[in-house]
Amino acid sequence: MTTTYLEAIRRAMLTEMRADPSVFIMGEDIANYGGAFKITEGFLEEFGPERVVDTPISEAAIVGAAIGAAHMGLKPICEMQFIDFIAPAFDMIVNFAAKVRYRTGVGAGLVIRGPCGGGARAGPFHSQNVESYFANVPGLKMVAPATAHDAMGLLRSSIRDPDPVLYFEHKFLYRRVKEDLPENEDVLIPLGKARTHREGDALTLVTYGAMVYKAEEAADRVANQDGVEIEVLDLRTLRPLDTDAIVASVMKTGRLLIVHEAPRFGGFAGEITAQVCEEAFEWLDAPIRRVTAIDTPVPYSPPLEDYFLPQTEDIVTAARWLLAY
Amino acid sequence: MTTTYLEAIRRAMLTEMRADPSVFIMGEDIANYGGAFKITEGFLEEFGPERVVDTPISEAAIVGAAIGAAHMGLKPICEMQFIDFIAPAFDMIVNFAAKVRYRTGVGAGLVIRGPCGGGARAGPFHSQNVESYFANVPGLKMVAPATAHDAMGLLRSSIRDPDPVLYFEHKFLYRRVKEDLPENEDVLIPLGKARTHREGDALTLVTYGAMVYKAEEAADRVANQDGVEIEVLDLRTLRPLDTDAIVASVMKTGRLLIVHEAPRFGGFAGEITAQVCEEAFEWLDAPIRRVTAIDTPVPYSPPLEDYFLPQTEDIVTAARWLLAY
Amino acid sequence: MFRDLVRTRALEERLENLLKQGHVVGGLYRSLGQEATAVGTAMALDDGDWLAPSIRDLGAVLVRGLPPVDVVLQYTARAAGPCSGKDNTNHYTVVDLGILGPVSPLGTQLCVLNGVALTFRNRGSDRVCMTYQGEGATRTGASHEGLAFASALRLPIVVVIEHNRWAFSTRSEQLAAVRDWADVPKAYGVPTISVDGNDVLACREAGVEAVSRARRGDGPTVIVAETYRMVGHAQHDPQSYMPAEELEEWRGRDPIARYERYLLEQGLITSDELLSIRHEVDAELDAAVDQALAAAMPQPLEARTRVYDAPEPDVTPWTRGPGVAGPGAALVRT
Amino acid sequence: MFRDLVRTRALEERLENLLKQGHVVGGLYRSLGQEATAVGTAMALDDGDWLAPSIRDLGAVLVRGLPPVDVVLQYTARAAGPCSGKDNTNHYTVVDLGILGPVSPLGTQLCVLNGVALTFRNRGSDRVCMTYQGEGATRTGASHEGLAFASALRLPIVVVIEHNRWAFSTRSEQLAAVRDWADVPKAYGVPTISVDGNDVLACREAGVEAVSRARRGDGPTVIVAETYRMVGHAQHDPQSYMPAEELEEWRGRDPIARYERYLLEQGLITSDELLSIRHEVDAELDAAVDQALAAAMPQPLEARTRVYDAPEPDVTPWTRGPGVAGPGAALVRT
Ligand SMILES: Cc1ncc(C[n+]2csc(CCOP(=O)(O)OP(=O)(O)O)c2C)c(N)n1
Ligand SMILES: Cc1ncc(C[n+]2csc(CCOP(=O)(O)OP(=O)(O)O)c2C)c(N)n1
Ligand SMILES: [Mg+2]
Ligand SMILES: [Mg+2]
Repeated sequence: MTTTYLEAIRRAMLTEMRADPSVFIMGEDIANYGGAFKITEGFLEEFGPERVVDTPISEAAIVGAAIGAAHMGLKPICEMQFIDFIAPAFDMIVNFAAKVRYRTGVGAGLVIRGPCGGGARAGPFHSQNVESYFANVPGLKMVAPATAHDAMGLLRSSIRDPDPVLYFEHKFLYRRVKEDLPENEDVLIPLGKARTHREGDALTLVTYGAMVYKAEEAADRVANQDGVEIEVLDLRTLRPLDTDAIVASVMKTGRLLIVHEAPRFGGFAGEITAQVCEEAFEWLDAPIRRVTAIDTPVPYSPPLEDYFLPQTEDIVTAARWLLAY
Repeated sequence: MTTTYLEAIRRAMLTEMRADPSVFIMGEDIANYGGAFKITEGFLEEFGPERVVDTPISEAAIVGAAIGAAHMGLKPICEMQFIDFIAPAFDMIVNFAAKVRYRTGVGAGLVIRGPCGGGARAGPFHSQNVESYFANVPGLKMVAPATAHDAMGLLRSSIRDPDPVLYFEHKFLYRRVKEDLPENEDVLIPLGKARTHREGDALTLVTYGAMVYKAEEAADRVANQDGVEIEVLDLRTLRPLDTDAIVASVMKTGRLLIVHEAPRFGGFAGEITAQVCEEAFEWLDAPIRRVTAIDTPVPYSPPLEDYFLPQTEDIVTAARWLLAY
Repeated sequence: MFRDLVRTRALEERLENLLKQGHVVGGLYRSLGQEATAVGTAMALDDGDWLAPSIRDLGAVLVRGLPPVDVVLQYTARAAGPCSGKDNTNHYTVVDLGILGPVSPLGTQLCVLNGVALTFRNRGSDRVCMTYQGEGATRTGASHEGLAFASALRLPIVVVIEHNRWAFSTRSEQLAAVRDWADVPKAYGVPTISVDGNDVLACREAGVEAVSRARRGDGPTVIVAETYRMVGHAQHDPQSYMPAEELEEWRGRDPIARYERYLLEQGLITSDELLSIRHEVDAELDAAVDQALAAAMPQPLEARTRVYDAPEPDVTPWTRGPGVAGPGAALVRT
Repeated sequence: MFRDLVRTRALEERLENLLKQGHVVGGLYRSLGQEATAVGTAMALDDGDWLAPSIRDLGAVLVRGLPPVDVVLQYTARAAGPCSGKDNTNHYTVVDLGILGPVSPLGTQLCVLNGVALTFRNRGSDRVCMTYQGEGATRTGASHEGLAFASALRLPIVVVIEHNRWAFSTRSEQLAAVRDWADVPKAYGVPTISVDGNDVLACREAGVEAVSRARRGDGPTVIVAETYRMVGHAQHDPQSYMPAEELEEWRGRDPIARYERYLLEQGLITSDELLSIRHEVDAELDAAVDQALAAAMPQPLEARTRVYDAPEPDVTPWTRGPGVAGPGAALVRT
């Protein structure tokens, strides 16, 4: 069955909610309306208002209620209308959800999910990638799928996970990514495992989210034009990070390029670089490089947003620089 | 005049408030009471309730009011009673203060300052280092002084800065650091410049905040016992980062150790590592290493907190490993 | 005032067309049916006062003097727009006109406007501030902190709650146990004025009363304007959840038709004069649209400017195409 | 109830001594003078109900059955304490007793308790939740979102606002224009009960009324308890800002002395019985202190456990002493 990325997210929630009555979802405009992106359309009818809860505009209250419900054994999913609106819940996530198991022994297995990312001409507040705001917060897990298959399998695992998971779905992929996903296939992908999106031996390109496709495009172009194969590793889970997979690939290729859509300074590439330096320094035949957005908010006007976002051409340039090193 | 780190912060504000009537301060319990750490004691009497403003317990409202006042040409200082309480203002800082100049052309020159850091047996919510929560947010500057001299000079520059500055004062240093600071000396230190705390040629140790003292202790021990000189670079400003100074030192020593008090994963060391990899890879004679807190919240009980925090012994071990590499 | 009501609606109609034609690329949130609230209350302000519009307050911004061409330049993401193409919808701050733009996260704008009001108070000025919030936005933590802060510090500020029955798809009754929104300000010791938000004269009157209080130094006032959102939340919203009878009922209370009737009945204006206002507005707005569409988009490199108050943008190597080589290119040890 | 009042005060006195002796290493926030609010209201709860104490609600926690020794273990940072030494003060969550601990950032606890109440509601249980907030904490965004959420969803929850006149050094009148704190819940369409917070019987009565509403499914209630903080904010606060006359006045309303008088006057108890209760409490608490001080501090390596629900803690090389070598040590290319 041809399934979009969006439909995969929807099906993951349907599957888990049908299988486990303790799974429920809260958010703004998710019940009556079916969500700003219509991901939960029909959920209210199937599961009733107790399990599909329209809330006031209050992200901290939503996440807070999820923590309490998780303490009681429920499995809450919180929808942020846009992931940018996770910011008003920052304190609740960082200081309550992330720390509560460590402090008290009582965990908070919950999922916070919402549309992230640019390319939709949606301006500074509907386009952000927020993973780095939470990267230094022990107690959280973070997921950023690129394919429909992964979106489904990782969301199901996230819902089952006993700890708080931030699940970033890239809105640019919602309807653009289409895959054949068997209707009844039990897709369940463990958190913390990267995926080799494209095999290669000349250079390791580590990325995640929507950038996987630009990386692939760049790798194909380099393969066609230069006859050299780039390995594209899709992290899928940002925390726990699959350091083993990254290190193994770098040991094979000797070169590392990291690509992410968030701005450069303080971005997630830093942590990857640090870990590779620690664990595979001797295998590096060239400096580790990163291609990222520039260090600004996400601008609105198309020429500006296009300049802001990393483009295939940038990746090709960086890859060639590394290959020639 | 012997001046503590705390007194230096106080004097910086006094100097700026006396010189410039547009400087004012807002916070909880700062006027009548003089602040939880008594940094603003006497300010109300000297400057009056218009410029020393006790507020309700509402960090978002405090930072918000500072943005508006900055738009009007005032120079606000916001005190967070503990820097941990910056979290409820996260949205206001990241989405309003940091982005407003870029979006609208109207800047928000303001300072948010408060006590950070561990070692005071204050538990998970009065001990955090929050710099990494903000590291991926273009538009912000971040300052973390280690000495009384720097605390004074950097705070004065932060107050004068036309952009939002997060100023992290380490509570462990408040009364422990004492320096001779001339009463009338015009200490004014530009943001964005690191300081060589201790010269050396065998290894570059990059750090900031309270860790400067543990780094120094470790360097002294290695010098005494191994006869090798470690260069300790105190970043002082985290953003803009003084990449030039770091790179210059690494080009001299060929080895880099980064030490910070925040947890390891997603910590600030990542960005430093990435920049050094990009700019001085060929000069590295050993992997870049980091000594940090462990990946947990800050625990309360003394044996736990001592284990959590990076200790001099850890730094010595890591330095020796690098030196022997 | 009639002219501003007409300008508001007509300008939004043009923006809607531009959206359909692909010239407006972000979202568009209309104030159809509730124009009187913004226009009427904003009339109460004087020179030097500040106004912080919410998403449905184009009318207030026009009253404050923002030229329609700036609005079109903004929505069409042009370099010459008030945000230079860097932000969308009504997110502009224009210091000369005393306009403080919102950000998307609801509620925070009030907190920021408090700082403007605080500056007035500290400088001994009698200028005042006015802002708008949907009833949905009042549920945010930031809105609460903002109103409590304004009340505690007795700031010269007027908050207009636009109770238009919907927060996106969510009915206000469904998601707040408050029956009368005029009760909300009681939690802050702030006086309330309830007003028919579709009666532009009543809105102006409420505005004048609230603004005078603030100007006298008597602190904040909340105006609760009862109105109705006559379209979906945004242009992409099919609004199927909105009951047809309710829409029909409120159509009968259309604020522009109503004020037009009043003006004619009172003999304050003739049909000819009304018509010529409409023609003038059309001409003004057509010209604005033409001018905006002829204006240039920003240059890509402009994306890098204005993050900090710095003369030169940061160089961000390795993110841009072939022209830019990383400094590392030169950093091979020799 | 008398016993719980006495236990609360006596236990806090012991904690104060332990602080002076250096056994309690973090902060200590006393409820001196306001013990009746927590003790009285908590009496209204039944088995299976949940309670979320604020910093000055030791009394409520003791009523719910937390053994005093656990309190001392917690404050002295022992491994056997309810937080295993990982957090301080009253930050413990004890599922078996239905106690949901706070975190330091004020206001958020109410939002979390909403989730417990939501679970009760969804499971068709008639269990209820009760929580406490200082009047200062009600100014936070989280508190507002929490109460609005509880009201919108009609959750079975009781919020006790402890109006003790101070938020740290800040007088409640100084920093909120609200005159009567009973007005606050009006913003949420939530009924209020005002009560003399130093009258333990009145507090219990208010608690019973509010709890019954919640149990019936009629949604949240706010109890505003008027009381007074008889000491500084924390043990490190010299409290010089507190007017002596006001303290004197409130000393006359001491809730324990008052209830003791009542019991004696009504002939409900004899002085001898009162004395023997005090002796029993002393014995209980002395034993608790001894037991706690004899207990072990946590092992350093325990710092690494329990971040996630994982059998093994993450290894964090290069942060710990000589014993632990980084994996990089082995990673030299051969
Ligand atoms: C903090 C936050 N959460 C969610 C949103 C998404 N959102 C935008 S407008 C809106 C509804 C606003 O309703 P209301 O405040 O009543 O204003 P109206 O649209 O009716 O004018 C929502 C949920 C947001 N902008 N900010
Ligand atoms: C968000 C936040 N900001 C600041 C603080 C610091 N703080 C701790 S207690 C307190 C005063 C609380 O007053 P109130 O809520 O009235 O409770 P009381 O101490 O009177 O019981 C403050 C400001 C905090 N804990 N959380
Ligand atoms: Mg509305
Ligand atoms: Mg209080």
